[in-house]
Amino acid sequence: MARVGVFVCFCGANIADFVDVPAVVEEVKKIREVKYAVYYKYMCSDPGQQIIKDAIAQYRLTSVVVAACSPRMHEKTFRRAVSEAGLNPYLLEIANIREHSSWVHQKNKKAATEKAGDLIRMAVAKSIANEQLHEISVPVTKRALVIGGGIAGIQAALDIADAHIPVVLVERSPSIGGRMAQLDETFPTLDCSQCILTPKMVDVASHPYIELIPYSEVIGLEGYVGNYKAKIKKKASYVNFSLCTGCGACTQKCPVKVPNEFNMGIDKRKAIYTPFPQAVPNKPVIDAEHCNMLLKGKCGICSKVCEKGAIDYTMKDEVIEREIGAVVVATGYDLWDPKPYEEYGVGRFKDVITSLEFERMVSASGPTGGLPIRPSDGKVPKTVVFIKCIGSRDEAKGIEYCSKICCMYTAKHAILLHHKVHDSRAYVFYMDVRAAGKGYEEFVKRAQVETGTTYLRGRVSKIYKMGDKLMVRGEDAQLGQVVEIEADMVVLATAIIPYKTNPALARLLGISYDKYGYLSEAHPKLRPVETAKAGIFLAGCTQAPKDIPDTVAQASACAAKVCGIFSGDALKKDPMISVVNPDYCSGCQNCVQVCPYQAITTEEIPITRGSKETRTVAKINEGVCQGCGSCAAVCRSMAISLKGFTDSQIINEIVSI
Amino acid sequence: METQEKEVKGSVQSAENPGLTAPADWQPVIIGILCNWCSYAGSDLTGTSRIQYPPNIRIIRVPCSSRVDPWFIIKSLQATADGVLISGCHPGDCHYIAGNYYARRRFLVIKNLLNFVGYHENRVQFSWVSAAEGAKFAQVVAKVTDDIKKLGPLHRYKKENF
Amino acid sequence: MSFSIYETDKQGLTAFYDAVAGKFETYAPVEKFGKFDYRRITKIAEGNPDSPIAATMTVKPLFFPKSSPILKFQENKEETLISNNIEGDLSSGKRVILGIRHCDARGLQVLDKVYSWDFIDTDYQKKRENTILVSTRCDKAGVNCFCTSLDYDVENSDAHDVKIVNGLNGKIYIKAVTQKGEDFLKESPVSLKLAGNDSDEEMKKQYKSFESSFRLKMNYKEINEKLQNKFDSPEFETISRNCIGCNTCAFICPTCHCFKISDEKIRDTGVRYKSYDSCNNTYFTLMAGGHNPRPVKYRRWRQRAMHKFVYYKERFGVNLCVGCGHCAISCPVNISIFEVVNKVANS
Amino acid sequence: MNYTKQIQDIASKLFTEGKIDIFIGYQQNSFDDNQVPVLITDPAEIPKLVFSDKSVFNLTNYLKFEHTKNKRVGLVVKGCDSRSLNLLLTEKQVKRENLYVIGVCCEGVTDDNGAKAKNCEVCVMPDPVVYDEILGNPSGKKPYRVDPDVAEVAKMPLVERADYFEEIFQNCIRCNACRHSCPLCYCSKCCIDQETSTLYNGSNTVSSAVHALLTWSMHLAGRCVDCRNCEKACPSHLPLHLLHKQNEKVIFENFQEHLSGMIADDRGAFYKYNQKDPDDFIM
Repeated sequence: MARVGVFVCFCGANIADFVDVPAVVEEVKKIREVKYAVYYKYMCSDPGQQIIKDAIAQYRLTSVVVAACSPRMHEKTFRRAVSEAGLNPYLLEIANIREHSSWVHQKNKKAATEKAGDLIRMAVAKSIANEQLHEISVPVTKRALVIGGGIAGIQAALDIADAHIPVVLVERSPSIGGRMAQLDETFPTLDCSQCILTPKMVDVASHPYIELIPYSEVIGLEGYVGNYKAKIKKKASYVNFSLCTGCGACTQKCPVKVPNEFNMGIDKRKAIYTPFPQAVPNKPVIDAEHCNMLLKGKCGICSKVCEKGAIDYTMKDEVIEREIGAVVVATGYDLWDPKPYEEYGVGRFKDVITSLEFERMVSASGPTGGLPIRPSDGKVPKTVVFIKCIGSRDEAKGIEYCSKICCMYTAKHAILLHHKVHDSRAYVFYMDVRAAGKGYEEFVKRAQVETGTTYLRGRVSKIYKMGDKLMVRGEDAQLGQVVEIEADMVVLATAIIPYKTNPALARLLGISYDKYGYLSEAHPKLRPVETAKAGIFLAGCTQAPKDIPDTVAQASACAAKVCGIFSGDALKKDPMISVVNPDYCSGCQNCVQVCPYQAITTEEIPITRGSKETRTVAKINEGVCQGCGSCAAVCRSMAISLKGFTDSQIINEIVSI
Repeated sequence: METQEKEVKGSVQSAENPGLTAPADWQPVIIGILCNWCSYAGSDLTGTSRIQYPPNIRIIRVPCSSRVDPWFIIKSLQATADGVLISGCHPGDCHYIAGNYYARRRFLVIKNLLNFVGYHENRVQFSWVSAAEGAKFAQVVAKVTDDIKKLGPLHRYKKENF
Repeated sequence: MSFSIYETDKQGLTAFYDAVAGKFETYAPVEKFGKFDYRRITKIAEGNPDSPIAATMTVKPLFFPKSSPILKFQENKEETLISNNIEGDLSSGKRVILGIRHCDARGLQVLDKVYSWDFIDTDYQKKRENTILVSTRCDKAGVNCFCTSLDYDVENSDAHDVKIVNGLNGKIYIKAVTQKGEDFLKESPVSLKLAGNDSDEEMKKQYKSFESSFRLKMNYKEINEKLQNKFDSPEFETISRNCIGCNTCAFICPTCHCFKISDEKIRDTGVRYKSYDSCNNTYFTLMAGGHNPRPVKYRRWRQRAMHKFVYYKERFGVNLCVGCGHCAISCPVNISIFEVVNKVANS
Repeated sequence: MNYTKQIQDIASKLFTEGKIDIFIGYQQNSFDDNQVPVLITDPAEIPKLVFSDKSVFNLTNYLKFEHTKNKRVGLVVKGCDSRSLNLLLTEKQVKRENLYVIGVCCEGVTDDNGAKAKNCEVCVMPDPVVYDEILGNPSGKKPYRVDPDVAEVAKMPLVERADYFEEIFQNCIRCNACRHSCPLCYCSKCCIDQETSTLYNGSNTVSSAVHALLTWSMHLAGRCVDCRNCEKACPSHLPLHLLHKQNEKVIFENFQEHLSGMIADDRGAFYKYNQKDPDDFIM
């Protein structure tokens, strides 16, 4: 028979002032299973815990009820105390008589006392049905997968690898570097983006703990935290990287010219190409969509010029598998297509360009050698109008959210313009200037004061052409006047959006995403890098728009989380998860349907012991189950029970009142 | 609470069995089943904020509203409860992604079924209370307690011979 | 010993019934959801003593209810207090049941054996002692009836206390069959007219006409003997195939008496119930430790048929089946115990 | 609706071709004009098979028993029966490849008294939704109608309704025939028979009947196909369909007109959700 000890806390005056604790103890002592009941000023204190430990030994208690504050507060403390006394920690139940009684019935001591008694009675009844549970230990494969080789992926990979944990870094394009490699200088310090990024890229390539798999995509992920198996598709590059020296002869001789996506299509690249000079790995790939040899079987020049014989036109896509323990998703962002802004002449006026195009122009390594030029006539623009919030904060045409970085990069662009073209004049149309961040407000001030950029609060209503000039008509809301600016060039600060492939990736990984396609974090405030699926973390703009420092910080946070998972040989998991009784399971698989974590699979078991015929029953994957109990509630034959909240425990509580 | 201390004359009639009454100062027993992550945390916040509510509710903690089997409601009503309150996370806020969406469907059906077989519709009530809504939790409990006090003691389909 | 016979007519009988219902705690078949079961009445118009057999539940629940509290307990710190007095359970006063059939009454007689063997069920005994059974002789057999083919004399059965026979001549005869019945009729609240000398003859005539209306007939002795060697008959398997295992037959059988014991507890008070159970239930024979001697349907069917026609007879000298046909009527797939035993015996 | 000849022919063809081990159909009752199920393993018994508007019982109920599990079975289904078959297939209780299904386009069956059965009055799908062979001409899906009995009971004032249902629960003897006759109650051990349940509701009292019947109807909510096997099996003649039809009504009206078993792989209303489900009943 159960032997329950009840320990009622005064919590100083918090409980004792509003609940007649000694009376409650006397009442509780009348319960048959209660072998010991006592009160103390602070149960959570060391002497308080000692009382519990002593009583467990002295009265051979089989379960313990602590009547004190919320279990969300001190359940762990008391579990530890119980466990130190040699009792299984899950034989502890907490009766929440502070938050649920003394603090909320301060004007009615009699009722509060009665209620405290009932709450303890319920906890005692529940504890009688408690079972010994043991922390689940899940073996861990100590290897991390980082999806995306932008700054987020690079940072996460380096941080994890520096902790001597192997990392598999998968990048979909031929080189890592991502969006940051396309930037000229970065706000608010105006240091050169490439200068700070490329050393990190080289580190990745040479790191003994990083396996870099470029030009590849993750196409499958099975398993659960600590025990994932990833399928990675290596796209055919038609260049044998182990032979290629990266001399560049092939790219020079290739006759096919294709718009260069790295430079936003401002110039051309070849069909065999490296995305940019500092690419890592610095090996070319053949663009199968444009290569004459692959399309028509004619040409083969690159193969002829390659001294190493590294060109292999017969190469096929290859699928490889890696066993990993955790995943960092860092797929970055895409740019919103400003086409809906027809009144700005997008697509009609060549000199209306996007901010990233401008960025490439002012980049020293860019297609124009660092000088902004008008795409229409190649002239250097003197008057440039920057328009912010293109797509951002625009429910009608674009998206509802703020893209967060546009205010800052537009200020940067104004400054860069001034640096490159000293006699230029910049105008910025804005809705708000959002410059929250270290040195950010000062940076915007610098753009306004040092470079004399005119900030106009208001929306541009129309852009039209007058001669070779662009007439920008807008409203200066502060003056309440319509202004019209004769501009040489207009730069649109387009919004950033998640990649279109994000939802597919999320489904593949088994995580959720929001209505825009950003991957969802487990909790917006307290778990911003975790996803709802254990062992999968988010870094950078795949989760929400953010700037480089935030991205790097989140990537390092991911690395810390991953290192945390890998800190032991096995993962410890809360044992309050579901369990199937195969005798009662009829194999209808409704639980499989409702499980939010795909934690339930099926297995075949013999119909009776030793029988050859089998039947299908549900099986719960301990590593994946989070213990929500959805399956237990839909299981009609009650074959599934949720440990810690079993039907008998809850029904015991119900009938004990 | 003030309402309790007010003296009410006469007696309370049971809504389902008008012949059966209870003394005017009768206090109902209400079972509250709360999800751990939102409503239980919300009820804790009610406590830490010292917001007062009627003392009739007895709270049971479950991990998620989707853990609530309609059984629990039926059994509560068979045993001592005069009413049941079930509370979970707001739709979309479920700690376990979508548990409360599944639960909501069952709740609607069981609520209607119980009413159909003769329980007053206010005997079983549901609410979404987030971890931040300590004040809302107090309001919900006050409303449920008030409703059930008006309904009087539950006699219909109670366990016999007790 | 011969008891008095009275004669009356339709109005007279109604008056008699009404008087009884007014004086005693009286039960009669009352219609509910298209079938009749025995309920408390105060006027005969509330019930129908001539209810068709096919739609009438048996009288068993009035002696052995579907669920009866047998004790109440209160757990204290050190001990469990048990009280046997459960309110409203035992009927202390005299009860009269009107409109039962002789098969029902025979069922009680068969049940008496098991209730007064080994353990004397005082609750049951008391109910039996306090009850006067007033039966109505059927005019015509039901399609599933075979009471006349069994091991008891339907015509001269003494299972009931008073029998009422609708004579073919239009007269209604009320005959006391036991001393209890004789006394009951003597104290009748309405005066009854003693029947003429032809009454015995008229009742015999009615019985002849009743007997000739049976669809089902068998030779009980032969069947009983044959069955004793048919434990391994493959016919049980074939028969049980159609059975959906619904337990209905056992629950409405006038002689099935298996029960289960269950406790219900709220807080520290509890009630122990004795409730119907059925051998057709898969888990009926499941033992602690997991062994189940009757895990498949045909074994449960074998138990049912053999218990009804062989085992009980061996032990108590009476056949457990009384031939009322209720099981066949209620069976959703119309399996008749009559067909089952015949098929098995002749296999 | 007399397909005796066709069904006998198909059954005999199936046995000759060795496609089935067992055939489930209807046979004439020996003493009245009603029909009962028959399970045939021997082709010689084929002449027993009949089919008419008296073929009432939902034969898919037999698919849960040991003697049909993992056997190749031929069976006859009407519209409602085929919906329960659909659910059994979705819930992986039978393998489609083991079945040969003769679907009958149902014109409505009759009850014991020869009148049109009450569930046929509110039938939404008289045509089979799963079949290998179809008999008769499909008449298409019918519009959903609220069961008139449910509407009538729902109109009663609360106390009257409670009294009415108390009478039902009072008359329940808890033989569990309703459960055993239901094709969708196939659990290896019903929750009602398990300890967590019997500890508090082991007796056959009114409250235990409430518990058993409400739990049962909740387990069938969004799954019940209204074949009314339960009602036919109930020895107390209880109007059990009231519970199921009430749930069906709530589900149909609130959850995107869900009707159980109409399409393959639809597990029922409780195993899916819509973010726009009614929320106004929740505070």
